[in-house]
Amino acid sequence: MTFALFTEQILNGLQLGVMLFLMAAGLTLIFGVMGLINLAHGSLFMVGGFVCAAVAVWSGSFWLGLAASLVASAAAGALVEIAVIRRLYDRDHLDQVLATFALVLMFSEATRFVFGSSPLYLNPPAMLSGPVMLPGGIAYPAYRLAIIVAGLLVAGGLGLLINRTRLGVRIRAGEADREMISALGIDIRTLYTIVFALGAALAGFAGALVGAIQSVEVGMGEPVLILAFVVIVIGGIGSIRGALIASVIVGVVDTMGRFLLPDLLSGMMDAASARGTGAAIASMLIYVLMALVLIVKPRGLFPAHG
Amino acid sequence: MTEPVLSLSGVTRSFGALKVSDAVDLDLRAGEIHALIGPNGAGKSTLIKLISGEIEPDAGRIRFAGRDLQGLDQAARARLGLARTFQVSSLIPDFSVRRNVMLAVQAREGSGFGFVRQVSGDSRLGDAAMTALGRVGLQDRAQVPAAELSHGERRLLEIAMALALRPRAFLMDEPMAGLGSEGSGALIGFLDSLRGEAPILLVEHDMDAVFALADRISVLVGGRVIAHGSPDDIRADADVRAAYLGEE
Amino acid sequence: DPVKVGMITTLSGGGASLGIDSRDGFLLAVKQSGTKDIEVIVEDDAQKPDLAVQLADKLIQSDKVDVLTGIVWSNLAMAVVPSAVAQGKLYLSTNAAPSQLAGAGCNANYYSVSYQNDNLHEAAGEYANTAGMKKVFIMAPNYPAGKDSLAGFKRFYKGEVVSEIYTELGAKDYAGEIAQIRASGADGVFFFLPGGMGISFMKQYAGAGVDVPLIGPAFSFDQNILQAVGDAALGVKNTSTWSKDLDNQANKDFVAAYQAEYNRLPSIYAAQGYDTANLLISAMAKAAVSDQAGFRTALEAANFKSVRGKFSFGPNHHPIQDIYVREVVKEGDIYTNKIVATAMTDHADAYAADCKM
Amino acid sequence: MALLRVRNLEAFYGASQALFGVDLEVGEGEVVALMGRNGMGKTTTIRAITRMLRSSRGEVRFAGRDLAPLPSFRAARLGIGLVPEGRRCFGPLNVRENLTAAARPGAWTLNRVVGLFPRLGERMGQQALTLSGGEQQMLAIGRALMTNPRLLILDEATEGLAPVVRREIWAAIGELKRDGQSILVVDKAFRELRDLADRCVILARGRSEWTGRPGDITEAIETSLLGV
Amino acid sequence: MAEFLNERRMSLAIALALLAVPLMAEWLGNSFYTTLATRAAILALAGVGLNIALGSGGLISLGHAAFFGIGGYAVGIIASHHQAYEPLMTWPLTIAATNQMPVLWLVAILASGLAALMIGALSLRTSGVYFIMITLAFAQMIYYFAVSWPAYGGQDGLSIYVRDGFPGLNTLRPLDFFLLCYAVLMVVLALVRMISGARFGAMLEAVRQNPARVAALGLSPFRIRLVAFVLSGMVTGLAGALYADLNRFVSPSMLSWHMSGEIMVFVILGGAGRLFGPVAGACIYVLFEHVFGGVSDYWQFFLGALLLGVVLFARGGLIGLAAGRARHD
Ligand SMILES: Nc1ncnc2c1ncn2[C@@H]1O[C@H](COP(=O)(O)OP(=O)(O)OP(=O)(O)O)[C@@H](O)[C@H]1O
Ligand SMILES: Nc1ncnc2c1ncn2[C@@H]1O[C@H](COP(=O)(O)OP(=O)(O)OP(=O)(O)O)[C@@H](O)[C@H]1O
Ligand SMILES: [Mg+2]
Ligand SMILES: [Mg+2]
Repeated sequence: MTFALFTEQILNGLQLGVMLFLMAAGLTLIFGVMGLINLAHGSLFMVGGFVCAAVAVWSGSFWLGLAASLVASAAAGALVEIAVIRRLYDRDHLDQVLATFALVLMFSEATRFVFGSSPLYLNPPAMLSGPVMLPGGIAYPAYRLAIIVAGLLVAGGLGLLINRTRLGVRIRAGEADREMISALGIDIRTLYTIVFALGAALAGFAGALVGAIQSVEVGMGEPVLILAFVVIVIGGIGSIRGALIASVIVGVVDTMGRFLLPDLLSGMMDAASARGTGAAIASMLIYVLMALVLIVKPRGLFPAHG
Repeated sequence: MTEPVLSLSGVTRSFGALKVSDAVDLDLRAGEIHALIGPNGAGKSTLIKLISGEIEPDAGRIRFAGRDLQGLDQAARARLGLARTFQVSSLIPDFSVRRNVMLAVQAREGSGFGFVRQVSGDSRLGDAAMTALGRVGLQDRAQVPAAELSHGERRLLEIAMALALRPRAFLMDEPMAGLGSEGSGALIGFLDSLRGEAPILLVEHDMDAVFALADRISVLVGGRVIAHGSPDDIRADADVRAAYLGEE
Repeated sequence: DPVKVGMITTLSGGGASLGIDSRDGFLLAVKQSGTKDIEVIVEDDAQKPDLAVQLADKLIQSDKVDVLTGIVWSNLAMAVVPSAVAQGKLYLSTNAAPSQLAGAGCNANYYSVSYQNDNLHEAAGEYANTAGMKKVFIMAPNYPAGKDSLAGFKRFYKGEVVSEIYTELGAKDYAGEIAQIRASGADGVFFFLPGGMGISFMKQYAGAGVDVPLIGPAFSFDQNILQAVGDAALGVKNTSTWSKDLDNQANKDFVAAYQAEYNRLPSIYAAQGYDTANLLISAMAKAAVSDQAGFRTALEAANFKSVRGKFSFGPNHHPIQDIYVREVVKEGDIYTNKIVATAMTDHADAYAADCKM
Repeated sequence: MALLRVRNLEAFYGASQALFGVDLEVGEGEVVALMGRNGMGKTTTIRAITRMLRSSRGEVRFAGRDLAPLPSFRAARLGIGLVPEGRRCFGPLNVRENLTAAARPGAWTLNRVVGLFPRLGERMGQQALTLSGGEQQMLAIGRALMTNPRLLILDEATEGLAPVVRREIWAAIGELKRDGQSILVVDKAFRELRDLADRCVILARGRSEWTGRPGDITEAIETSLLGV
Repeated sequence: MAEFLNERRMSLAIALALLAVPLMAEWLGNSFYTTLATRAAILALAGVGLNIALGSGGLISLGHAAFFGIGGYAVGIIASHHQAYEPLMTWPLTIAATNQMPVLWLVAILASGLAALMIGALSLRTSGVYFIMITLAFAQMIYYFAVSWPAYGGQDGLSIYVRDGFPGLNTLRPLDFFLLCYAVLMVVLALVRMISGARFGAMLEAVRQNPARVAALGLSPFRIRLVAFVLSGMVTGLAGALYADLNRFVSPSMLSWHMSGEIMVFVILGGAGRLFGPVAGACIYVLFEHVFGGVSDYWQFFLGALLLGVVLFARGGLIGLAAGRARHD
């Protein structure tokens, strides 16, 4: 195996990780702050993808599509929060799971109704299409590189927002005791709507970015949602830093596992079954990783509290 | 002299740089009420947590009923006969008062895993529960859901559950908290009568209660036991007055 | 007497366009025949096997159909077909034809009017020889049809396989595989990635700037798909039993009528659906559906005008036919396929010998 | 005109009624003690005033505004600072963040609060949930002061505190009173209340049974309404 | 109204209605409704399993499809060996495959119980939202394994060409198979009722409401929950075994997270923690699917709306709506 191939695969893992982070960050923020488990987060990812694809096709500009997807997913998030989620904060997790599961069904069918069943396709912007040469003679798709950079910037910004700003302090105070922060004069309802919309915008952003390299279709958010859960479990709920580190770990382990395992196994069994078995094990790898983390640290690598 | 029911020697625990329990030696003998007092943040609740198994000490030994507690979890320690009452009442809210106590009886018998015999027809459980409720004077409220009890009644139910466990020692963290003078008066009377049943390690800021009940008092300041003795000794101790009681 | 046909196909979800084309092709033939003796009940399986099974139960138990048809996907076919034919129903496949049903598991009541699943892959292997590819990189999703496809390719390919990769079924991101292709030094890539997988792959492949030529079976080169892939697909070769530019009268009529009826170009699924209905109609003219043996003989004769030109059944009720190589081209604004070669003539399948009917 | 004026307040927990008619007034710069035995409705009254409990009837006016239709954060912004029963510090936040989370500009600043409670200054970076009970109580008072309230409401602010600390807190409250702070206070410490309060309101069974100056509380009232 | 519609009467009515539908259908000669009722009974059983963990134990498992699927695959795998006349294993001892349901069920129950033991032991170290996510993730792991493991059909699933047999019954006849499933459902319901009234049930209920209290009483909440989780997995696994034979087909979709969600929906639509809640829920679900699935391609939208309505406005599910709040005295 060449150095270039190895580096390219690491970058691929990193890119997957950054993508997962955008999903996981929104989820963990919403959970951490509002104590709400939101299965419909994947639907907001989907909304981002669809709106970006539709607007990009209509206007001919990817950037316009990207902007529209941010606005639309944030708006969808705010709407959902006001119409449904608000009633769920004081409920137990079961009600939250069910109500947001119901939202998943409704979002999927509504999207199918509006956009039809066939996938939409979206191309990366012209300035980012094609490969760039990295030092060491590595050719890497420019668009994927851009995703990595964008994701890391968002991670930094989010960390600052939560830990360094007064809005962040209030968000975390609301997380600890919603009724009390309200009794001290903070409009917690609006604050929650803002946080939810922010999380939704992150998901929509991820959906739009990914839409340009994959296809945009109904149900696209669900596999990513579940991976994001794995990330959160590994990273520790409510911790943005944990989400970032765990995302990158999961992205790299997943990519490298799929890449290396079949070859590793072919030393042990005949080539054809090694390929199949290797692929089977690779698809379970991150779950095994999650189980290991749980055995050692049941509250994840970076638990937010205590 | 017989071995104390509970004894701590050299128990130490730090949180980061803060030594919250610093080589604490303490014991609880049969038939006594031993009060643990000290300023806020002195480490009293921490000590209760260390004994009950919620947290582990960094160093030192805790012996109870003739055995070393190291490595036993909360449930195991409770089975050995350590009954803890919670500072904030902790009940099964949807269960009736009687069912709450029945649960404790069931726990004493160590039987979480009966799958066939129906609880509602099990008069032994029910009778044992009513006996415990009778002792704290809650028998009239037996059918009321625990969630609907008043603050004081909850405290009594806590104690009834502890009684039903027939423990060898009680750990009580601020049982008087939140009770009015009337309520605490009644509780003082009750705890007084309880001492024959099992000794009590009592953490309390209500000095009226402490001086009315305690056979011995230990004073904890900054994680260390700075004074130890009879109520009169403690009242007279200059250090204790400065650190805790203040000038009258 | 009238024949009741239960069509179970995929009308929603990612693979909906395949089922919609199969249905429309089938219904077009029924309409053209003008017969009043066919009643078609169409059900959507949403590409879910358990739903397909429920629908089959309903069609058999409640609607009491004589013939079942329409399933696009092999796994759905495997869920439905064995028990349907065991209950004495006829099954005419418009698309899926897994190897299990061609060999030892063949059944007198089961007919594939499409191709045996391996056929197109075999043709791709044969074509790779002719095109002079010495070292190929082959990949398919990690599921039975994917395994069959690579096996089918290798059955006829004579050069060196430098790498054989199984990807996760439904995967959307092929960055890892593309990196491996780039590093492999192959002079050709064979890929079987049906549906959205193929689109994602081709777009990402073009974006990565790797220029090893691609070849695959027709599934990723559907009319609908090509518009989505765009320039990234131009010049890619694919193997197919049918193409809209196939030069025979039946096909010309079909393409024209289909466009007139539905206002879009037909796909291979539409063509196969159309042929299936015509086969059924041809048999109805010769025997009553209640006369099982007679009806089967009539079907076996395959006496209808196939849009594929010549068409006949082998002993295992699977077709014997020619397979072509197409290239993706742009005609005006439309991306479409053009036949550039014939990969195999009168090709049957590898399993017929095992079939004891 | 009174700063806070409560007339015929009734309140409900679901179907069960907890208050049956409470009357209460706090004037500008006045300290009013709300007394009564366990479960008589003191906390409920406070929760109704601060609008944390919204199922209530009757008149609640603060600085001339009707609080009934307002959500609790609006009531707070009009100038009500609450030290709730059970402290309710923001556990995962550190001391500084607790104090600043809801701070509003005014005479009370971080420095002044630390001046009142030096212990908090030593623990600025510590998570609130790891503070001892007394430390948390100081934090809860400091947090309410940081909102610079016109009316400070203290519900059992000395519960669970060591005698010395309790004395410190009473001293601090006395200091606030001298500065002209209006205060509504609930506590079990009868003696201290008597020294501090300008007026007392005694609740029994969800009703305000007696209102008057502390000096006028007779022994009969003590035994029948306060259980002393 | 509330007096008349008490929970016990409603349960009886539901049980009788479920029995009446197929009898009517057979009489009318349309055995498809028998198949629908069978499906409802089996899905109800899956829900009854989940209800042990969820309703009584408060363990919100979003991964019960794992047990449902494992039960199904146990049957599918053995049946595929039986069809091919291959022994299940040849070393160290030869075990022949069978097509007898009682044996298959036992295997399904053991396999899903074992899986529940392992998943439970790991995920019960956590609680709350972690538990939800982890159960979901483990189920997803098994899903991906089933999808990519080539030996037993992978994504394509496995067909059971002929429905497995039960001594003395002709399981190929829809009514016989229905009655069998119905009987299993009723027996399991009786057992669940017995357990929930016994000491274990009381303890589980207490653990749900206040685990710290139970620990302080000297009982380990972990063990109580684990036992409940395993029982729950076993019942859902048994339902999976029946479902495999109903469809004569198993595939990874039995393991998918949508399946987990749907099992949860049965429980909630009917009423969590109620003995007959899942039965009512599964019946409503199947009915809804049958009626609206035919009318609209977008029927799941309306399912979502119904579910949302129940969660927001009818806590306690439909039984709760009719029969009022559950009591534990
Ligand atoms: N997890 C922790 N991390 C850091 N410090 C802690 C932790 N738990 C307790 N402390 C600190 O240990 C000290 C002792 O706390 P503890 O709760 O035992 O006090 P206490 O004597 O019970 O006080 P009080 O009478 O006010 O309840 C406090 O200063 C507290 O801040
Ligand atoms: N959440 C609740 N649900 C139902 N009833 C409640 C609730 N909180 C309080 N109550 C009832 O309301 C009445 C008044 O309670 P409240 O807490 O206001 O009393 P209090 O005077 O503050 O008592 P304490 O001195 O014990 O704090 C009590 O009878 C109590 O049982
Ligand atoms: Mg304490
Ligand atoms: Mg109170």
